Amino acid sequence: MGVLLAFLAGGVAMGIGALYSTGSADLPVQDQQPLSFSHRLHAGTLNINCQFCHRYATQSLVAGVPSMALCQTCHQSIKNTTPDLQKFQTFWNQNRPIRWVRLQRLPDHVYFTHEMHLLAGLSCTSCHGKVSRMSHTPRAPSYEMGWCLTCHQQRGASQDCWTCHK
Amino acid sequence: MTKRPVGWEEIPVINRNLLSPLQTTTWRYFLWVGVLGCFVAAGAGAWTYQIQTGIGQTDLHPPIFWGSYIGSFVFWIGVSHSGTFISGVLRLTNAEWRRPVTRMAELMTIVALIVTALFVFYHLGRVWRFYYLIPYPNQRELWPNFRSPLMWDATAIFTYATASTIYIYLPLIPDFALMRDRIQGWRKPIYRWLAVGWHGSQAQWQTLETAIRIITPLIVMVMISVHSIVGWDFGVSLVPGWHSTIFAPYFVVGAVHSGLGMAVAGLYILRQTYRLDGYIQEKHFEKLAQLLMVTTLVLAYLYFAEQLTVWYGNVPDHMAVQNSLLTEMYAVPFWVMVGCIYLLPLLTLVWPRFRRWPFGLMVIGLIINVGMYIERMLIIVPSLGHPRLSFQWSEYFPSLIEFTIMIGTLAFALLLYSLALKFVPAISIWEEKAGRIHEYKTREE
Amino acid sequence: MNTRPERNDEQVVVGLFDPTIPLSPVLDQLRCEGIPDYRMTVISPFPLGNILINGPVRFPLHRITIISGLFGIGIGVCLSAGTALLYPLATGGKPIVSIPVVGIISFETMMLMAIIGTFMAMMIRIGFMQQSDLSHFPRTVEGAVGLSIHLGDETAKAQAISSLLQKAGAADVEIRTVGSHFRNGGT
Amino acid sequence: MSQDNQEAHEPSKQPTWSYKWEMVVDLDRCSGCEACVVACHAENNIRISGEEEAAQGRAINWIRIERYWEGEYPNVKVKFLPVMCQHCDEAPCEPVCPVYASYHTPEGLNAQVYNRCVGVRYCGNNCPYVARQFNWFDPHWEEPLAEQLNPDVSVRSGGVMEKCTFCVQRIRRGKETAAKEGRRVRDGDITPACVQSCPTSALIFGDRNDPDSRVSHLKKSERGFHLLESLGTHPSVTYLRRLSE
Repeated sequence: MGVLLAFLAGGVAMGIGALYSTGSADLPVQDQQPLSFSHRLHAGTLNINCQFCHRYATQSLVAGVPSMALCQTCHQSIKNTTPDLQKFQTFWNQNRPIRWVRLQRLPDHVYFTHEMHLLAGLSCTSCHGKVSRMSHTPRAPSYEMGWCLTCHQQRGASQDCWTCHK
Repeated sequence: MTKRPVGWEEIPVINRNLLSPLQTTTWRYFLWVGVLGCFVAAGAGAWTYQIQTGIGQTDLHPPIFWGSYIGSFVFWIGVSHSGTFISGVLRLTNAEWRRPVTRMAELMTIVALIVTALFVFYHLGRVWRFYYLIPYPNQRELWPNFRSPLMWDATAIFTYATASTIYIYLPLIPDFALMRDRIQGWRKPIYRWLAVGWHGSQAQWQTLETAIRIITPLIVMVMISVHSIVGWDFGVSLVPGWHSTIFAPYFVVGAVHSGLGMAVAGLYILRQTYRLDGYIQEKHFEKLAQLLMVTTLVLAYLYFAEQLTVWYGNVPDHMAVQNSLLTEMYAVPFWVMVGCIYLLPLLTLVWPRFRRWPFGLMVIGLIINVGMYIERMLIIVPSLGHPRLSFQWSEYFPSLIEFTIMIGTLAFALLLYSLALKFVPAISIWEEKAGRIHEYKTREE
Repeated sequence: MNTRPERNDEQVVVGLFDPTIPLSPVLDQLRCEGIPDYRMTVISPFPLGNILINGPVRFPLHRITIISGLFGIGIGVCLSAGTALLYPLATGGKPIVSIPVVGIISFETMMLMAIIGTFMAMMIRIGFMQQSDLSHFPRTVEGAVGLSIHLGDETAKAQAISSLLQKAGAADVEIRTVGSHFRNGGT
Repeated sequence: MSQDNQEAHEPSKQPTWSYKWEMVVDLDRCSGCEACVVACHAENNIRISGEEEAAQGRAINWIRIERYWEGEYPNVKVKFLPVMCQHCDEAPCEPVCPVYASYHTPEGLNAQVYNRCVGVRYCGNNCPYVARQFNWFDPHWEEPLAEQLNPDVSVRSGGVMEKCTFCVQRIRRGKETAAKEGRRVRDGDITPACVQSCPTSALIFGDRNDPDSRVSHLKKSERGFHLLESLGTHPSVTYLRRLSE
């Protein structure tokens, strides 16, 4: 009797939990980019500097996603051999933006500036990993507070809460 | 009414009488539990609604950031002092008459502490982040701030809850062993587990009694510290009307006052429900009434001392609070409170005949608790409502959601208590037996 | 200390007494018969008050209380002072390690640990004293005081002891053989 | 790849300056126009409470103009008193927070970390200035108002305490600009929204550690006083008494 009740309660709890979590979890499907852009090709094989595309990193909070015009500087002289490149051309021709899925996210209550971190001498790979070896950029592991703190402690940066929280 | 037998032959009778509530359940009990369940469900619904929509479902607003939940928190932790005081202090002083009273009061302690903890959660603005208050190593590398009186409170209440659970469990072990032998069905394995192989050998009795003897003074100290700290939650702040050195002792005595009131009321109700007249006698009520008289006088003395100091000092910030109590906004609840917790008990309990009238004492016990509930609110609201910058003066009355949650929680407390009575005997069986034999032997000599 | 019998067919004499009968003379007689204290167990439904049998060595429970209390102080200091030092954040002019706070928190953790320590020690102790199921007489529940004597190797004494108990006023005397079938409550 | 090779791991060589932010409120200049209140709301993503909640006393204002009336009509005199968080050096609100959501920054600011706050609201009780405000419900902005939220300030969820930060986002930006140029923040570089919008310049903000800053000079004025000075909270806001009295 007791066991039965426990199972029943557990089942109800699981059901409610499953219903509740629907839509809130990050599923791999949601990380599907409209185009399969390869960092390995661009940053690795072609050895393009990160800041060639993410040009605002040294001057602002965000690193920025390159505009399609920037892509076009190279891609206008590259033949559309692969389906993805053709898709890219279609976007460009139709004057539509590519809706990239944002994979690197910080919560709203965190103040982070790329500018100050680059100024302090950090490189992109310190936080983003070796993207030059990733053909598919994965969702960034959550940048947890302890992870930030460890680096701040090691490098003698400020550990005041209001440095990073707003 | 059970006839009270004499001598050791009465032991089987004691077993039968005190175990019968656990073995037989009437339809009235189910009805009672059902009704309580409805109230609890209403309270739970109200709380869920409050969590989903926001703590704004209360009537709180600046500068009154604390209200009925904290008031109830203080009240319930006061009620929890019934058990510890009665069984701790009386065990410490070896008062023989405590025997039939201790278990009921200790159960009250546990239930009240659970309810107390609930009110902390009702109160939190973001209750889903409650784990920020728990000290554990985490990746954020942040710990709670132990400089905050609220953390003292959390530590003290955790200690108190753990200690009280142990303290009620210790004298229950022999009773669990008894129930393991006497009660069949699904409860038997639980009792077997809880009785930890108790068989009543002298060595076991010796160990148990030593443990009780050691823990009793410790838990009395914990009890005093817990309510002192609750008092300091207010006392250490800057708020006019709170910032007072008298708060710690005042809160401790106040807690014992309402705890005793609740114990008297509970005792009467249990005695009537389970026909325990043979065990809970008029002399027990009389002793409790005497204790109540003492707490009434001490509390009145402390309260007078506090109010006199404020009045004579005549500091405007503090006078604003006192005036609002004595003559202005909160005068009605204030004078009702004075009547409930000081005047009425004083006027009635001075009569020796009244002190032997269980029903009257129950009424007084309940009135004291109503008064103490009001008193807890009156400590919080008028003080917060009169901050030093008079532009911000404000008033407060609990909202419907708050009332629903408070009533639901009261029902929850009663429900827990009623359920517990089906699991543990309301009177400590072995202590009752020991008391009878002690009485028998002393009579022989 | 623990008298759980090694062999399966050990004999035990059990006497059930009216609790008003003083047991110490009976125990003295048994001692004269050459039964050592550790073979005797007195079982009662409530504490008898005076210690009848020089059974197990006195248990220094208070020492455990003190030690665990001191340990609790350590925890309290670690929590209130240690965690504040780990990530020092200034608040309202209060020092990072504030002595009254350390005092209050240490007091609470001291009490917590002292009580838990005492409780655990007591539980372990009671658990260890769980002898053979034989020493469990449901009839003590009805108010009788039980006296059981484990005979060990001296099985021959069984009759003598049983009559001794009867003469001393036992309401009921029983000679039991310890076996596995006594496991559940011994009836 | 070019970036990998240039990994630099020596600690940053930025020199650090110590600041102590202070504000001066010249009561003689305050006309009670409440422009500061509006500016503060816009800058700091303060929740819109609405009529009903305002009537309940729940309208959130990080800065408010308290009005005190003197005399009987028609001989009435009104006094305005702008009150915001006083950023006390010995703030009563800070030590009572059980989770360090409220603490003191090295620059003398009284900080509130919203994401740490669990909403026990003790800080609100213990603030003698009633400067702390609480989010009783989740915030909501009608479209397209949500588009004008300041990205540098987090939007506080329900159940969180909040209060004036001296526009810490502006302070932070000012410090970053100065750090990039390798210099100290100059007086006037940073202006909180209220200071910026005050038409009569009744509010002045600056760094007290800079002896030449305007606040350092004004603080020495014989008109200067602190609100509820007797409580010993050592506020960072100095009021200048009205001249007409």
